[in-house]
Amino acid sequence: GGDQTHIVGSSTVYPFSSYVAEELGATTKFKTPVVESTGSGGGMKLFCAGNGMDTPDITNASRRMKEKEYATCQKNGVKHITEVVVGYDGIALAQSTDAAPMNLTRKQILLAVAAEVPNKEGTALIANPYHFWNEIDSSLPHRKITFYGPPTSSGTRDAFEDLTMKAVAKKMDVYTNLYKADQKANKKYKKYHEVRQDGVYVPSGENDNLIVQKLTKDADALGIFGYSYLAENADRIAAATVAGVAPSPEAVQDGSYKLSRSLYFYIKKSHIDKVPGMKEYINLFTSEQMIGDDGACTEIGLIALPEAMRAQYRAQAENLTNMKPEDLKKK
Amino acid sequence: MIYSDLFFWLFGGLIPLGVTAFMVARSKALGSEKDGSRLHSLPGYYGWYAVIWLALPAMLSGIVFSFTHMFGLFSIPAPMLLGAMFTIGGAGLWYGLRHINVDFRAREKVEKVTTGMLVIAASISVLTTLGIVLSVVFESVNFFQAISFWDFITGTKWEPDTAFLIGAGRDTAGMTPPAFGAVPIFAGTFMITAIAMMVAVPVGLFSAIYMSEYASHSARGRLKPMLEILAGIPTVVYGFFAAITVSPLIVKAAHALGLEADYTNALAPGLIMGVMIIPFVSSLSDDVITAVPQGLRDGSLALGTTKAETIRHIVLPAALPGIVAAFLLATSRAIGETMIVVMAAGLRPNLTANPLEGITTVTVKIVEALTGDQEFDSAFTQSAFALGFVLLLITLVLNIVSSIVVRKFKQRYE
Amino acid sequence: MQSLLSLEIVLRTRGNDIMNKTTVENTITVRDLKLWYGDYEALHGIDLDIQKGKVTAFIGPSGCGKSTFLRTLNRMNDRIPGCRVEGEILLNGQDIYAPSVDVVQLRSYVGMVFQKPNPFPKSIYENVAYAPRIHGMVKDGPEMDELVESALRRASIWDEVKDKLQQPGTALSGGQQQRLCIARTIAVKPEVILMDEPCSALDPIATAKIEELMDELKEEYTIVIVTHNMQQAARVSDYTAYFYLGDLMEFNDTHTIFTAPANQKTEDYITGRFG
Amino acid sequence: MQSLLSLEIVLRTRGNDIMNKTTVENTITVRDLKLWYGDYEALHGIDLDIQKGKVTAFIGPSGCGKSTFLRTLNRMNDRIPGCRVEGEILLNGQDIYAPSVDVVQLRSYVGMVFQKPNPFPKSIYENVAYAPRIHGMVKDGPEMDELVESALRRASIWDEVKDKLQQPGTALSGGQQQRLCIARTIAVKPEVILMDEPCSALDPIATAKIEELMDELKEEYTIVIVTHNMQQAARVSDYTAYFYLGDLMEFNDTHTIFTAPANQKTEDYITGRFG
Amino acid sequence: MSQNKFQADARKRKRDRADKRFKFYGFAAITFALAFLVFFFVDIIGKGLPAFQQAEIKVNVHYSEATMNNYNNAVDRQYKTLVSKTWLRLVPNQMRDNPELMGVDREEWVLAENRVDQFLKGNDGHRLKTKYQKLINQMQKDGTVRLVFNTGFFSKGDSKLPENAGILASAIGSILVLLLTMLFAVPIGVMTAIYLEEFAPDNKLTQIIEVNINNLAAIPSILYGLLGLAIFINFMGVPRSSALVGGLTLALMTLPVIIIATRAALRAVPDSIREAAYGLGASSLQVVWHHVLPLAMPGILTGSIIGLAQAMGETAPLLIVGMMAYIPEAPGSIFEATTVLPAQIYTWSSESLRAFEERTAAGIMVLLAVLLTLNAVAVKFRNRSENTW
Ligand SMILES: Nc1ncnc2c1ncn2[C@@H]1O[C@H](COP(=O)(O)OP(=O)(O)OP(=O)(O)O)[C@@H](O)[C@H]1O
Ligand SMILES: Nc1ncnc2c1ncn2[C@@H]1O[C@H](COP(=O)(O)OP(=O)(O)OP(=O)(O)O)[C@@H](O)[C@H]1O
Ligand SMILES: [Mg+2]
Ligand SMILES: [Mg+2]
Ligand SMILES: O=P([O-])([O-])[O-]
Repeated sequence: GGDQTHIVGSSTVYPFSSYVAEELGATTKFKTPVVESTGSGGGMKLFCAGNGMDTPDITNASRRMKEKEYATCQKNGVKHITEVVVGYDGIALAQSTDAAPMNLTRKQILLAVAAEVPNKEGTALIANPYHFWNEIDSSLPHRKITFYGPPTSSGTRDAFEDLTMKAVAKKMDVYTNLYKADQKANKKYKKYHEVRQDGVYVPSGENDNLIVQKLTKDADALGIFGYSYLAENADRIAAATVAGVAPSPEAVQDGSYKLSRSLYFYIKKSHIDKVPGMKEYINLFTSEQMIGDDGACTEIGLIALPEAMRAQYRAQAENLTNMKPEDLKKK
Repeated sequence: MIYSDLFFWLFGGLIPLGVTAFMVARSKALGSEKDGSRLHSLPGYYGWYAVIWLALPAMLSGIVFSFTHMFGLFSIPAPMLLGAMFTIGGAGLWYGLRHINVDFRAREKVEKVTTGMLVIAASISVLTTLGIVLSVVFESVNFFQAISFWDFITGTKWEPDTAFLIGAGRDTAGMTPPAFGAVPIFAGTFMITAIAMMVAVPVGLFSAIYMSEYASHSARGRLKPMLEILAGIPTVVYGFFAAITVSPLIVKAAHALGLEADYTNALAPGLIMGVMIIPFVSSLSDDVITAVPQGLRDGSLALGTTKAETIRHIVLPAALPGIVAAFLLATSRAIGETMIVVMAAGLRPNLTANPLEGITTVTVKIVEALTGDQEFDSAFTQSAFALGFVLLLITLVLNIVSSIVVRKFKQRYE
Repeated sequence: MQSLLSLEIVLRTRGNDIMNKTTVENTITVRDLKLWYGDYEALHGIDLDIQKGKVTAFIGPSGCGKSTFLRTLNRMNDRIPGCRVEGEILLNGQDIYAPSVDVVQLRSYVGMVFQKPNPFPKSIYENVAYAPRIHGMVKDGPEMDELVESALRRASIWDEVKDKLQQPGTALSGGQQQRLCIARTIAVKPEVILMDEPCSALDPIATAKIEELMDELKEEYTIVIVTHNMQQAARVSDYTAYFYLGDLMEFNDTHTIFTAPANQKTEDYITGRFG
Repeated sequence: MQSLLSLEIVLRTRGNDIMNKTTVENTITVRDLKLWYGDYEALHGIDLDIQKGKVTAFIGPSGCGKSTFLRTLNRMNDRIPGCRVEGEILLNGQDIYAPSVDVVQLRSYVGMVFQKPNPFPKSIYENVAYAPRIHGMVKDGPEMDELVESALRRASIWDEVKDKLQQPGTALSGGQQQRLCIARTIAVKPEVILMDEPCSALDPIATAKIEELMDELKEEYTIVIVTHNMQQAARVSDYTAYFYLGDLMEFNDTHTIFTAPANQKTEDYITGRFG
Repeated sequence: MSQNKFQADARKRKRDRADKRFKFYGFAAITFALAFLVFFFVDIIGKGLPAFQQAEIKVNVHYSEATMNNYNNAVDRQYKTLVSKTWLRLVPNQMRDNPELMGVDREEWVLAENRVDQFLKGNDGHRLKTKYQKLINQMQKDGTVRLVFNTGFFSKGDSKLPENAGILASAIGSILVLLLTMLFAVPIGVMTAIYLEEFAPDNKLTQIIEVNINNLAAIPSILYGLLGLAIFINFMGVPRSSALVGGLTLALMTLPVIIIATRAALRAVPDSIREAAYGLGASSLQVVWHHVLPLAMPGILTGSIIGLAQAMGETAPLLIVGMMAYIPEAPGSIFEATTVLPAQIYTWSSESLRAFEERTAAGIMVLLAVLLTLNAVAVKFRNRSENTW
């Protein structure tokens, strides 16, 4: 609030958001908005704390607002919220450029990182015994399984679990049968997504550069992070293909690359007239110049929405369309 | 921030008013000096006396109003508040001025107030400790209501994922309940601390011995600040260095020896942290070694012993309490160090004795819990405070022990 | 005035003692000794012979160089940066400033007791056993016990500490501490013992004990003592040297110094006209 | 023995002086003064009258309570935590331990000079001007210059420092520093000056100067001096008090104390049997 | 009496060797520590030095209507990717401010894109496409690329584009935060120390307080972050990320350092000075104010500087009070969001663009230079105070 826009939220959206903020500050008379990377949930918490001018004006998120968070907002008087989608983020499985190319399926990924996996016969669950890729599938190389990935607190981790583990496990009988047998006690097997904790999956801090560094030194390992990092470090790391598809803007847009998600920001309407530059920031962020196919954000790793959706959200931002609670139920 | 503006106006107004009050009171005091009678105190004290009567009531009422405002008891508009404060201040001034005459002991009064201010300053410092302890304890208590303290400090499994998910409002029903066994985390902290101490103790102690016993006075004067640079380098810089330069070196070296090493190994942050705390050991030990009375050295040398014998058998044992205190202080530094491990150690709780494996530490977990995507009152966040609480206890015990030891040492030689 | 005169009687008796002896053996011979602290010349060329088996006292006003001179005798001044010595000091005919001399060895022949009692923060036993052990004089065990006991006995402190040998030496009273320091010095079997105001931090009774002890020790050791207390010098010493501003003003047997000083300065000092 | 006897002559002359005076005016009257440091009773009930315009000396072995007693006279002991006083001290008939007494004022009447010269690390001028200024005695300017000069003159140091009043007081020699401290004390125009071994850190010549000065000062001030140096006490004081282990053993005019002490302990001490 | 009595025997020679060895250990320890220091500085300087240079290229700039509408038209298409966007986007503004530019077409040295910059500096990770590499090589022959001193690094704030990123805003932020820290910590710290050292009775309570304060000095700094979050932000409502909250939090952290140093300095003032002043009838406050404080001043300053230097390099607590953010502009007031040098270093170290690596190291160099200067000043004061008496 105050005399400059204050933005909080997702670390994934942060690079784009701050880029837009910089451009606004540089090319207009408005003060550069402050962008703080608090994580999606942290941002929601601050955003929904109230309407006071010391609360953030906008929060970024690498996932959709949750109903519970929406309810908190309403309770604290943040009644009118506008939701905007700015683009997609691909989640890349990257490895050192020195390593042999790797192609994985989502099921293989599940088997590599889940805490419990089906036994050889596929009849029961056992603690994950795999330490080399060829133990999972003989067509894969004899290569140690190591993942450097985001910690639980990150939205990227959330998305990774959603897009690989849950997506596959909910269709695997070994898991779902357990759920069906006892829906209460075994609810976790409905969409199984427990990550193994025996050192194969190494949760690594928010500093993705360090993961990149580690990958360049450790040729066996795979790193899990946003597509923008991959794009930026293409000389050092390369993506593994998932089901034969490499992460690329096109593949994400047409849906052939499965590991992707939408990136959002939420606007506090009650601030829009009081904070100089807020409106302009929103307009700039939703402009083609930023998130269009050749936009500046796109250049630094954001994957653009299809043209029609961009127009739709631009309009939404322009009109400050109020978000309805029902919207959140829809996936 | 209307209330902050208020402070600005208050101070802006008080200063000229104060100057006037000072002048008025001073001349009144001087005027009351008749022939023969001398003012009890220097005239300036009467001026200060008046200033105190002006400023103290005004500021006190300001503080009271701010508090009532802050707690939402009641608030009045800022300009009115300002007026009220100046009125109260003026009344105080009027009251104070009435006292002033020849025999009035203004100096004693002014000094009382000044001493009172010193007391207040001292209490702020003390309240800080309380504040830290309370803010940490308060949240930990909530945490320990959900998770038993015993399980926390003896459990070997740290799997808070579901607590985090619950906190984040995600669907977790039926999943494995969260486990908050802090043993692996503390084990990681202790391992890194141990590695750091293995570097810092010999290097620091021998450096101290060299500086205090062998180096010339001027060399010592140069060496000591140079070593102290090591403690002055920001930890974020060390972290960068440990992660980018040292960790890969260690992995490479381990591979050369046919060993497996993680990039988040405990060795790199441990070593760098060790280097960082060298000055804590060396400077403090140097001080206590220098404080060992010269008479003991003379006594030993006069018996026909060599310098090294004197140092080993007489000086070091005599300085031991102080040296131990230095170690303890350095240890508590290492235990609480954050940025180096945040940048160079891992996040995986890992109960291992192998320093080449990735481990995590208490401080890393605190940062993780407080900076990630979380609800503020989830058990996961509160675990940060619980960890902080135990951390606080450990460093507290270390420091109390070390200050007792130092006190003993001083009693013996001063 | 009878009280002041008693001092004279003491002196006269002693003086006669000394006169009766005829064989004079010098343990230490000092020739034209000059000493500088940096640029400051603290001793201006001292010539002095210290006799074996005698107590020699150094007196003089504060800052005159008594301690400084004393410390040249076992080269404790080597430790002071910027301290430089010229001239000759012979101990049993050997130049102790010769390059071949090992200072550490030298000090085991010339022991030293300091103004402030400085027992090591160790047990009483260890205080005494420390140096013999380092010098490899005897093995730990019964032999060492014996050595410790004999040293403590000779320092007349055995009876007071024999039941608490394992207690820290620092827990003793000042006078006991000083005797412990003497015991510790004796334990290495030195030839000369230097004492720098050994009693000035002690109470009268402890002082008397140490003075007594000195009298016994001079049978075996050559003793050099610095003191501020004229009466003490008169009581315990055979020879007295009077220092003034870095010069040895007068050196003679104690009786002569105290009754018929050759130098006006000496007389002024002894009679308390200053100091 | 003529040298030792000269002391007696000094004493005898002084004694006669005192005897001739008949009017006796007490500046300080001490009655049953007891003092505790925590649980330790350092003074066991002292009764003493200190006469105006005289020099009173306190002697006694180390630790007997001389300094402790001296400091009760201007309440410097107030500073020591755990120090407690019982009894009465009257200064010109006023109880200095009465609750209404402003200690700060008291000390401007009873000044103090310490063992180690302790000039402030300020200019010579400021050293002297400091106290008059905080007491609001005169204004800065010519008046203050005059006051400073007169204080320095009376402390017999004016000629040595008049050309370097702006130089730091700490740059003077020890004896000059001590005289500066005296000048600084005189500047507040006290009635009593307490001196705690004022010469023990000084060389003979400086000591002589201070002793001379004391003789002059007693015309105007009452002086109380603690000394270790018996000869000094004999030389400068009119009355001598002998302290022993917290008791006032003997108090009398100096001549009597030194020639015919009533107490055996006093005699032992004076003749140097201990201490 | 053997002639060799005072000479070393075999046993003594062995002892002498042990003596030498012992001394050597000490020497080796010091050498190790200093060698690390050298290695560390060489490493950081090696990494950071390139950041002090910046590539520029000479291109034809078109100030035209088309440029006004889309700044990408300001240079020829082939150069578009070689020129920094941060320069390009300002062209329309420039034209608006200087209408006479319209229609002008001229050659100008302009800021190059970071990939060009990295390529010119020989960094393997430059990621400049091959076709542009050829172009740059050609331009190099023509003399239309150059490396110049990077003034922008000192005159600009943070930026998402490395060629435009500088430390000005964070440096100003650091100064502001430091001033606040000083404002709160120094007076309170010094007053506390004065009280404890000169006035407080020596009883159990003061002993407890003393132990407490020593403890405070050794408490992990991150816990101060927790405190700042709980007290200043959640309880007192100080704005997140503001210089004020940073300054207050660091002030709490610095407080014990200053107290301890001040107490030591006060204790070092010889009691004889106090006695002298008391003896002249000065009151306790006058003694402290006129004599003790002036003498203790060098020590107090040393302690304060060291404490403030520590605060200046601190990161962990600021992480928790929200100072790790994208804040490219220097704050206009203490309530505005502010970043500080170490926070800037930390954020740069996690940027994905490779050119930030050298800037991270360069930022470290600047921070170290400041801290070393502060420490040198502190050492000067300390030496001075040691010489005073
Ligand atoms: N380490 C030193 N460095 C420089 N000067 C010194 C040193 N030790 C002593 N002096 C000076 O040398 C002179 C002689 O000092 P010394 O200690 O020998 O006197 P002393 O006769 O023993 O006096 P005291 O009776 O006070 O012990 C003095 O002027 C003293 O200041
Ligand atoms: N601050 C104190 N706290 C406790 N005990 C003290 C204190 N000051 C002195 N004493 C004790 O009180 C007794 C008298 O001490 P005081 O300093 O008065 O002796 P003194 O006669 O002046 O000795 P000296 O000639 O050594 O100066 C001694 O036993 C001393 O240990
Ligand atoms: Mg001496
Ligand atoms: Mg005394
Ligand atoms: O910061 P996140 O995008 O990982 O929530």
